[in-house]
Amino acid sequence: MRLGLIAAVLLASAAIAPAHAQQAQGELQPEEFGNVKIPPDTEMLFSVDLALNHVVDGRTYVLDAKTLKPLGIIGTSFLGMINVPNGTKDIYVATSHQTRTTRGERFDFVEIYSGEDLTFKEEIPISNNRAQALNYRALLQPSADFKYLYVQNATPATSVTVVDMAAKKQIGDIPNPGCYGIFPASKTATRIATLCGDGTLGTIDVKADGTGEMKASEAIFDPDKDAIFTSGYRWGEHWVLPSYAGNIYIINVDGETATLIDKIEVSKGVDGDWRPGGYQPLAVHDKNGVAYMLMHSNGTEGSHKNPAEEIWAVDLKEKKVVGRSKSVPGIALTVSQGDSPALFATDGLKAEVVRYDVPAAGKDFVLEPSATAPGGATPDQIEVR
Amino acid sequence: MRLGLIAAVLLASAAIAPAHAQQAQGELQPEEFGNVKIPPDTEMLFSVDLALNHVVDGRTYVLDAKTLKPLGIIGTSFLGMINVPNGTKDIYVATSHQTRTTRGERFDFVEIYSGEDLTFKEEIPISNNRAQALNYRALLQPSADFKYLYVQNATPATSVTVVDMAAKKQIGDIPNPGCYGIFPASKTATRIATLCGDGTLGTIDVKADGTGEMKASEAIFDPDKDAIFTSGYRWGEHWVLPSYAGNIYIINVDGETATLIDKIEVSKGVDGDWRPGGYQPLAVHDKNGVAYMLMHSNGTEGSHKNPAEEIWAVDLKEKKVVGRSKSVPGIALTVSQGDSPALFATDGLKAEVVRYDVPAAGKDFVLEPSATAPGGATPDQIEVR
Amino acid sequence: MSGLIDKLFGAIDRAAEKGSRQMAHRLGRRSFLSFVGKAAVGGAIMPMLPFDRAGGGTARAAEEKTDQECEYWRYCALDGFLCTCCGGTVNLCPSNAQVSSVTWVGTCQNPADSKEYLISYNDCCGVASCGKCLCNFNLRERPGYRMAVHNDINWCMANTPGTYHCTVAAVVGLGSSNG
Amino acid sequence: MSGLIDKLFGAIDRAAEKGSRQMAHRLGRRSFLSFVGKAAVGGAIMPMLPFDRAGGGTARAAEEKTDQECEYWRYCALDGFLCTCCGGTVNLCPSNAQVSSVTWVGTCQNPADSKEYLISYNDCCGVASCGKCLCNFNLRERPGYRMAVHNDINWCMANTPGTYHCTVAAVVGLGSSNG
Repeated sequence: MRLGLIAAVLLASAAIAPAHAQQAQGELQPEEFGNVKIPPDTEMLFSVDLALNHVVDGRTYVLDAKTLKPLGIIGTSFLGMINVPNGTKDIYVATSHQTRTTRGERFDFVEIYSGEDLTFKEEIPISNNRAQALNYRALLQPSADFKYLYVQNATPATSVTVVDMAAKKQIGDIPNPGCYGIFPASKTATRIATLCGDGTLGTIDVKADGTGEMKASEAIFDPDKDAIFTSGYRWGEHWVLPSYAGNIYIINVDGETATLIDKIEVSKGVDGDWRPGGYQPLAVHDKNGVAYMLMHSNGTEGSHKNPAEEIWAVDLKEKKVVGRSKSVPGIALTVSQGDSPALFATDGLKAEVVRYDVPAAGKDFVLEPSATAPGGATPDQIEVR
Repeated sequence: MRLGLIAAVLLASAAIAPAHAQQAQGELQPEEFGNVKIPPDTEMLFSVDLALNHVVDGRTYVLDAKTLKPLGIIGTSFLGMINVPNGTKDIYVATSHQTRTTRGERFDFVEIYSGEDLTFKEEIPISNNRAQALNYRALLQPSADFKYLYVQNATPATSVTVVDMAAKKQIGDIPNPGCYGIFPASKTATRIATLCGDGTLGTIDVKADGTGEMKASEAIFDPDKDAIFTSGYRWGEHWVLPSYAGNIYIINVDGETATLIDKIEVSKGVDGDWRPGGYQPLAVHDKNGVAYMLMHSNGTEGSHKNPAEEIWAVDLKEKKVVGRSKSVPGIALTVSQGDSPALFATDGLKAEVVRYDVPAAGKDFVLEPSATAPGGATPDQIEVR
Repeated sequence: MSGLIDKLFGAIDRAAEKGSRQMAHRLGRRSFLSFVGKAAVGGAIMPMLPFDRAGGGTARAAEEKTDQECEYWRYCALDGFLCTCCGGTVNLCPSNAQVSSVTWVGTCQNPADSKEYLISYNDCCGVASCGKCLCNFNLRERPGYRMAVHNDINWCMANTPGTYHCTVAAVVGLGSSNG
Repeated sequence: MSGLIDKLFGAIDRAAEKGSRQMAHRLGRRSFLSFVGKAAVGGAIMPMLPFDRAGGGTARAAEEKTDQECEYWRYCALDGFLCTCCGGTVNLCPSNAQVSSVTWVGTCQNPADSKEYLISYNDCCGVASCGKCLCNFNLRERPGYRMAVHNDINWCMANTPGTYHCTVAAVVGLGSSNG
């Protein structure tokens, strides 16, 4: 009788005659509801959208990296950071929630999402002092072995939250005064470096009790004349970091203090005052040892967030520019790590993501988009895995 | 010394020489920070934006009704309802917040904002079953004396939450099965009517213990052939409600059951199959007894949300159309209640709000925009006070 | 019949039973999100109206339309973001969004066989709004007092979390219309 | 001097003292929200670049610009929504938004007298993002290791609630630049 009642009410509302409905059952099977299954090992592109006009509702659009067709969305909320490291299938997010959406009390968390089906897995509460910032990789970094997650804080006093991912809890909050950004060592899970306002890098060894002291390196850069972008890329044991004036700093952070391995003067001797620009101006293909950079011409003081006109390929061993190609007005760049790498750029004007297949070795470095897709409202970071 | 240190660090960062700064103090006064004060009795326009692409971050844009210059924003969050009644300076919101912004646990509240400076005043927790819907006035209504606030619920079972605004708490949750929308009586604070799917209206008298029974009226309309929009307008003791087929129903809800006072066949005898459309197709100038309606031609089954091509003026006492004018593609309409009323329409294509000064009596009913302004991303309700 | 309806609407009963009231009319179902535009990509509303085709809001579906277009025949009473543009399919949610436990229905004519089909519109829930392929057709749509055919409400209402993400449209039977 | 600086930055000390650490560099201040576009109205980004004028990102301000335009001289290191488009003024927040207790600074040249002025950029806080008049100039802007001149972070960070709403730009002194 319950069903009879339900059916009657439904039919009264929707104007379906019972006879027809019964007929339907004989003739066709109702379609199933459920979820799409993402094929295992799908290479994914992540377009991170801070959604500035709705800043509490940031999100990351996940796309099939080959076709740029949508796979799903991960909510990254209020100026949340995301990191999609190789070596795990997890996706790390550090973000803030307020009890009344745009007001109320603030609660910060590290959140873990599945890289297989994009579902929420778990959350770990952290102290409410993380840097609520535009999306920069260096503000959320795992240790090389994924045992620790490091979160850059700013109140505006700066410090680094240390999360023990096995214990599922925050174990420390270590000051990195005058410094910003996290660059984990490649070998020691408890060692991180950070860029400092006096031109040094600080190195912190996290002790078992979650404390640590920062040890300064020699002066490595000039923050007034050649500031280093906090958005860099790990290359083997080194970090590769572009600078405002058009140089690439290769820095080793595995020692007790950081050391400058190399400084490549990319723009030197090139006409047009070319400089890197955007929010994530550099990506490195690890095996090939090539850095790709978003470059704009007529660079001046203050132009360091200008979108790209060209993408340059820089051989990090040969220390020279090996290719220049026109580019969409990119503000963020990444590269896939396979044998046939592709570059992915965020077009800051159209808020689109663009895929460029990297020409094979020996061929001209000419980039043509092989696919484009919407990247969100105000995307400022791009990752591929 | 503290100040000395602060200054030194500031100056090092910002490259300000102390001499200059001292000079500055002599030469100019630093500007004050603080808040704009909205002049008292500013007539305000409210453009309610559900912000569909960021549905947890809905908001209401508040504008100066004369100039349409912005005054501020009130966050209305996840499909929140807003009501800006005359007779109080408060602004009522009923909305939902989730503990993790787009996920987590849901908490519903009635929130009160100041109509003078738009600040948050207080919140009252309510049960988590309110209708999370597009913005319809009938889903949040105060009693005529502001002692009670009524919130339409849908789980999808429908009921009405009763909030005692003096006691600052929910006192009841009264089923209105098969019915939807709240139309308070003009004289009895504890009496509300609701539109029902069988073509009747139900009347509920809220008892002191927060319970109530619904009494059905005679059949008043045909939901299949001439469904009544739930968005109506109070006109003295009556509610004025447009219908899909182009009629205006004038209904009195002050009695123990609702009664049909009048039915004006607005579209009858007019070529072009004109029908009302949009989310808030009707507004009434109380004193003049004129209803204004958003009308589109070639109306068919399913066209009831189509934007307007014209705005029609209907004299509710004479029961006839007294004016027709071209209109922006309006999907929501309201009217100010002064001696020189203005109409305000939401342009559904441009997501703009438009002000039309109503021509004086005796003049041709020709509407020309006197001001326009952005109305949000996906605005669907408009109010003036 | 009972098997079909049971399957279709079993979930809504379970959802309603969680609440304090249980009424016959709790069957009401439908996804909200009526809005004018039919396309919103990357935060920018591109205003294209449902009525900018012959036939007004009646969604006289063209056979050649794909399921990523508002005019696809099944969408004659759909109001929301097409899941086909969000990582889902016409009847499956994206991998991380939960299918709504309650739903609204429509009756749409398939131009391929000219038959009317009963369509269940389920919202996919618990993920930030998709923001792509916003569609709004309202054939036989009615206000909330006919909840089963009302589409201006969040049909993720009975899910936890209940954030609206996108909408699927599944054929669940043959129907006949009196609209 | 001490009066000025005290007034300007007293709040930040109080804010920092709430925390567990207190360092000289806590002075850092600046509103986040760097983005490419300079205008976003009603949800639609209209991409106009800061560099589509002669002078690139140096914000060579034109004297005739109003304070509702990105190129207005005071905005040479402002990254965010202009409060002048949100119900505020060039130095006052909208009536219901709280001025940030911490702030970043810039040094901008006023074309009227060709002098360089020290500008305090304060965010207005606690209200949903305004979404109008998005501007992004970066003269002498530096990454977060120079926090006082960093503009890619929420300078409502020390307010409760800390939602970013819009940004004001107040003249607080004369300055000189070495950029």
